[in-house]
Amino acid sequence: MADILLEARGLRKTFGGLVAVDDVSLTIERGTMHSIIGPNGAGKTTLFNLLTGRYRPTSGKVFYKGNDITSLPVHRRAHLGIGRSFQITNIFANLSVLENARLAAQALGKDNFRILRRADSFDAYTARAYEVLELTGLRDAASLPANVLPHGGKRKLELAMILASSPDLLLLDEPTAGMASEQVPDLITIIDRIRDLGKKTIVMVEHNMSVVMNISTRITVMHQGRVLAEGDPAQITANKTVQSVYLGELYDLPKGEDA
Amino acid sequence: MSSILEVQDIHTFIGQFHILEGVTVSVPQGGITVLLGRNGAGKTTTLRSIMGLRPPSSGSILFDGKPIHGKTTYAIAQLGIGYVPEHRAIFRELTVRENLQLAERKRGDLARKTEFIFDLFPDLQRLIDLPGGNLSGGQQQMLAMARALVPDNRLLLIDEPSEGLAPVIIDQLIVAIQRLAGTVSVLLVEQNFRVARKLAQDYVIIEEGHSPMRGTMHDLVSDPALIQRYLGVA
Amino acid sequence: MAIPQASFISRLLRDKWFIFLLIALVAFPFVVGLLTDSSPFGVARGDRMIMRGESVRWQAVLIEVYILAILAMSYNLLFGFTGVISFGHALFFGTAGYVLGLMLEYTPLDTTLAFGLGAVAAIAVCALLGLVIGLVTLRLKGVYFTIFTLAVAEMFFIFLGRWQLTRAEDGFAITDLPMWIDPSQNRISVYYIALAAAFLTFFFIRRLVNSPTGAVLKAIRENEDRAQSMGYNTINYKLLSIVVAGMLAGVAGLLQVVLNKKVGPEILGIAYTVDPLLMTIIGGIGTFIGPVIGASGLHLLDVFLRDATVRIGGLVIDIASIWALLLGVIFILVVIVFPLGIIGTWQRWRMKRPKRE
Amino acid sequence: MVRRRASLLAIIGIMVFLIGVALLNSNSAGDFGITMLSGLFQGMLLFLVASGLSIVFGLMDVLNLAQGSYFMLGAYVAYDVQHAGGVVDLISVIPDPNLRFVVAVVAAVAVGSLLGYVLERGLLRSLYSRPIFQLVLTFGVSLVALELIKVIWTTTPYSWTELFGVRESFFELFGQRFSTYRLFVVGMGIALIVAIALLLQRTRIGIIIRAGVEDREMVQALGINVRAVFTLVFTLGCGVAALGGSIAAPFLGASTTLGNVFLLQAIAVVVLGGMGSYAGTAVGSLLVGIAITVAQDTAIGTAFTALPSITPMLLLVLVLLIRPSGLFGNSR
Repeated sequence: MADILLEARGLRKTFGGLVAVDDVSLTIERGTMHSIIGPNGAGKTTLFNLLTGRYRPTSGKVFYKGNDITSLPVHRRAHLGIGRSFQITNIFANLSVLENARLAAQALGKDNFRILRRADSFDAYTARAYEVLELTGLRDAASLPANVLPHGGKRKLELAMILASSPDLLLLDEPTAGMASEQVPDLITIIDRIRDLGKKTIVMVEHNMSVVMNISTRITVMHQGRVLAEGDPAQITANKTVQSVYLGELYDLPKGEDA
Repeated sequence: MSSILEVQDIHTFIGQFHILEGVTVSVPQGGITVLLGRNGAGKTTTLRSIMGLRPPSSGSILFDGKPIHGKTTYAIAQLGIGYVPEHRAIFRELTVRENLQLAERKRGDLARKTEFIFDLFPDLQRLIDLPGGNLSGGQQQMLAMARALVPDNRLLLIDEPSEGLAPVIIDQLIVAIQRLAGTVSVLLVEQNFRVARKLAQDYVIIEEGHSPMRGTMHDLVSDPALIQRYLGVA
Repeated sequence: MAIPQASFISRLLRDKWFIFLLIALVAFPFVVGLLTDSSPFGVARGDRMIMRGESVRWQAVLIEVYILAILAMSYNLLFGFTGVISFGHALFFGTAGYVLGLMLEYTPLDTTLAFGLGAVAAIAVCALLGLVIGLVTLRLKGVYFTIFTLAVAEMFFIFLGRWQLTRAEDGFAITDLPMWIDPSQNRISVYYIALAAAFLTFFFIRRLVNSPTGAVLKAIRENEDRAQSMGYNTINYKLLSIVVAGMLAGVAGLLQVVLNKKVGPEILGIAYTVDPLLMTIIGGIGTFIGPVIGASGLHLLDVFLRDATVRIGGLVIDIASIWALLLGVIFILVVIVFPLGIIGTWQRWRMKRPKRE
Repeated sequence: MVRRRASLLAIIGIMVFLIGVALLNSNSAGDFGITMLSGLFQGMLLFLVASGLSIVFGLMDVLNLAQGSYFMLGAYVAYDVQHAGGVVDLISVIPDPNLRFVVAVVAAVAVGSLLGYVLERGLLRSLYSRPIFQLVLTFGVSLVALELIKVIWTTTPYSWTELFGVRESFFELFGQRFSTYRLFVVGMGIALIVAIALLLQRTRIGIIIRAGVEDREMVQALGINVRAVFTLVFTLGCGVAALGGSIAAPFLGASTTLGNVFLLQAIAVVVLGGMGSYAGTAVGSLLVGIAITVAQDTAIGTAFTALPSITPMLLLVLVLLIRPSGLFGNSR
């Protein structure tokens, strides 16, 4: 069997009367670029939050490297090597770009309670921060306050911050959300680079189909809280059910059916 | 045909993000116009801008020929615009009846409309004294629609009514909205193309804060290349 | 990495204006003494000293400024750098004072020993209080935390105001202070101790905030959820911030009790929460020097206006009698129209101007 | 549901404990009766401050730290109107003390409501985008209010000397003399609990308030001017607090410490009841009121007068340890 890094078994999550995620099982193999897609309200973000630990599932379990992590809090998962990005840009707005990245770099180190040394004298973290800023093309912006970055820059900073802690598994929540289309290829390149560089495993929720089709090695399609289909990009593109979920009966049209 | 709603080149910021960079939409009297486009394109923001929840920084919004941009949300609603937001925004602690009562703009609105509403959404009758939070997703959507019908609204802004609903329920909703056609005008946001196609006569495509394409639904349906370009899977 | 300890001194020296300020403040008692022809040590009468003359009077004023500055800086560590609003800061200030006072007046120990033990015990108690409050309130968010601190502080205030052992609301005078730190005998040494404490607090807080830990504190202020998802157990950092701020407020409380030679429930009163809050807001939340400016400004204003009167037509208003009212009004005005404070507004203004290289 | 049960058990547990202590301390049924009635009295006064605090917080997310000041203000205004030699002197105009008391209460409510309106419209409104500063602002307002009261009425506490009908009448319970006025206050409190509950459950304003607690934006989108409702609720909350102060004045007099004491106790009530929960506030008021009275009557309480004052905080700490969001709070 393939090397499974993350596994979800029978995940279910309800909010009040609403079933957001209904009996979802999912395996993520090491080294894959696995996208989760589906129309709005399909339960992607909820599933994502279950994987990252922000929500506890109503039932079901999550395994990471074979260990049950269902009830581990968010910060403990980070220590196991799971990094996540947010759909809404979620950076420390009033800190500098460098400080944002360095916070991420030092997070898993042992120096967080060294209260009497200047943070910038810890060369290893600073170097790591510059490294990830370099990788994401933000090196020149290092000294700016993060909130003056353009939107695309903030999304890149998000990526840099996840990278800085060298996670094995990256969970990206709509990395291109709200980005202008001309910036998207840039971001794809960065994501590609990240994967090649560190043999990382990436799980991504994304709406931009060109991004998904371009870089995914595996795709899971969700619909109404359940997994509708899974496969590589070619299989998914060819899948009629998936098409109808996304576009309704559009592809039936040439056959003359009408409402 | 005259338009009940004319949105002209509005620009809207959220914080420092320029979300709408010139959106133009019109809804003909008694017609249904659908906003199509990918997630994050600015469809919901367009509705919220019209409603005054995210006031546009420039551009104009005319309702019945009179400008409504710059007015407060409640004043806009009182002109006869009903809003059915994404995720329904049902008051979970209030009963179905109270949810409907809240929407009254004049005393007696609800009494006058009860029959009409129950006829449209028969389920609600049975649920009338249940807290909104106990309703299923589909029932909540019905309630959200019903709430917008309690006062005599002439325009409904409906955001993603089919989201997260089972096909059977969606069909019920389609029937309900179709029955409203003629008496009220609708500006709809819908990702489900099947639903959009069944309901709307006109479409506007929203992409990255712009509205690059508009036309009749009939023309859109006969142009797969266009669909592919703006809405396609790959 | 075998660097950087040398950098402390070099960095210090880089802040030239700070060095000037320090020198000016060190020289202050003597300068005032020269200008007003009074001795900075007071007047000798037999083998006792009488604290008379302009120099010693102004020393007392500045000691109070240093105390309030320490209190405000410690408050700012919580409020400005960690984003935690406490309405119970007086708790630490007053408790430290009480511990020292009780140690000096109610134990049979030798005075110097009692003072030393008392000071250490006071700071330890503050740390412990911070720890306990922090642990109890870990699960409380935002406004719940604020209220909890207010409730606990008020509880101590009421308690010590009624406790017969501490002479209830009258409090008790400290009669037995070591000679070298007795402000009625040796005020200048108290002056230098307070000055040193204020400067050390400033550098300590700046160091802490600029350290890796400080970066996490600021991260919590900006976005606690995000800090957690990066792997920080944010609770520990908030706890640290509460404990450190509490201990520093305790230092201020010790100095206050030494200066006034009196312990009473008023040092636990709401005023010692309001003052640092106000000073921080006026000076600039989340800036290093803001609280210091707020503290000096407000206290000096208080001193200058204390005896002033204002005539409006036939109405003569004695400023002292409405000082608290005035403060309250300033408070409200600042909150509404000037929320960034003096330093914050200045920084914002400077940032908006084009940078010159 | 499990959580509800835990809360119910906590409430019953605390009540049983308090009643047990009260019984142990009583020499007779009359003693016990008086303790309980005093507790009810205290609880009702607390409710009058806490109800406004709680509803305003639920609807507007504003914790009004000036709420205690309105209580204090109510006490001062009522005292002033009733007695000779104050800011207004009504003795010659309305010689009947009973009627004057009614006027005093009405005046207190009017002044409280008016100043509540001024605070919301004039100051708070500009801060809705900066929630932290709202807290800080109301705190500042409470300081100014205190100082203004000192300027107008000096710092000397007043004790109520003018007597009127109910204030002077007593009744007997198991051989103990009992003030009818306390019973009157308890009655007022219960009437208000019911009235506010009816307002919330049965009226359109009530529906708007409950809906506004959940989702203000949607309420607006339905065509309702939420800001106006905020103003109304805030004004009412301040008016009710002033009412509390005015009817407490014949017992407590008027003093500059009233505001803080009642604010802190009310905050304890609101937090331990669960912020924004009306039922929680009502139950919390009763629990805290009775706890304070029981603490006063115990041997430690008599010997050590700080105990009753500390009791609300102790109870608060206890409840928060069991239920971090209070008895009826939703742990969102």
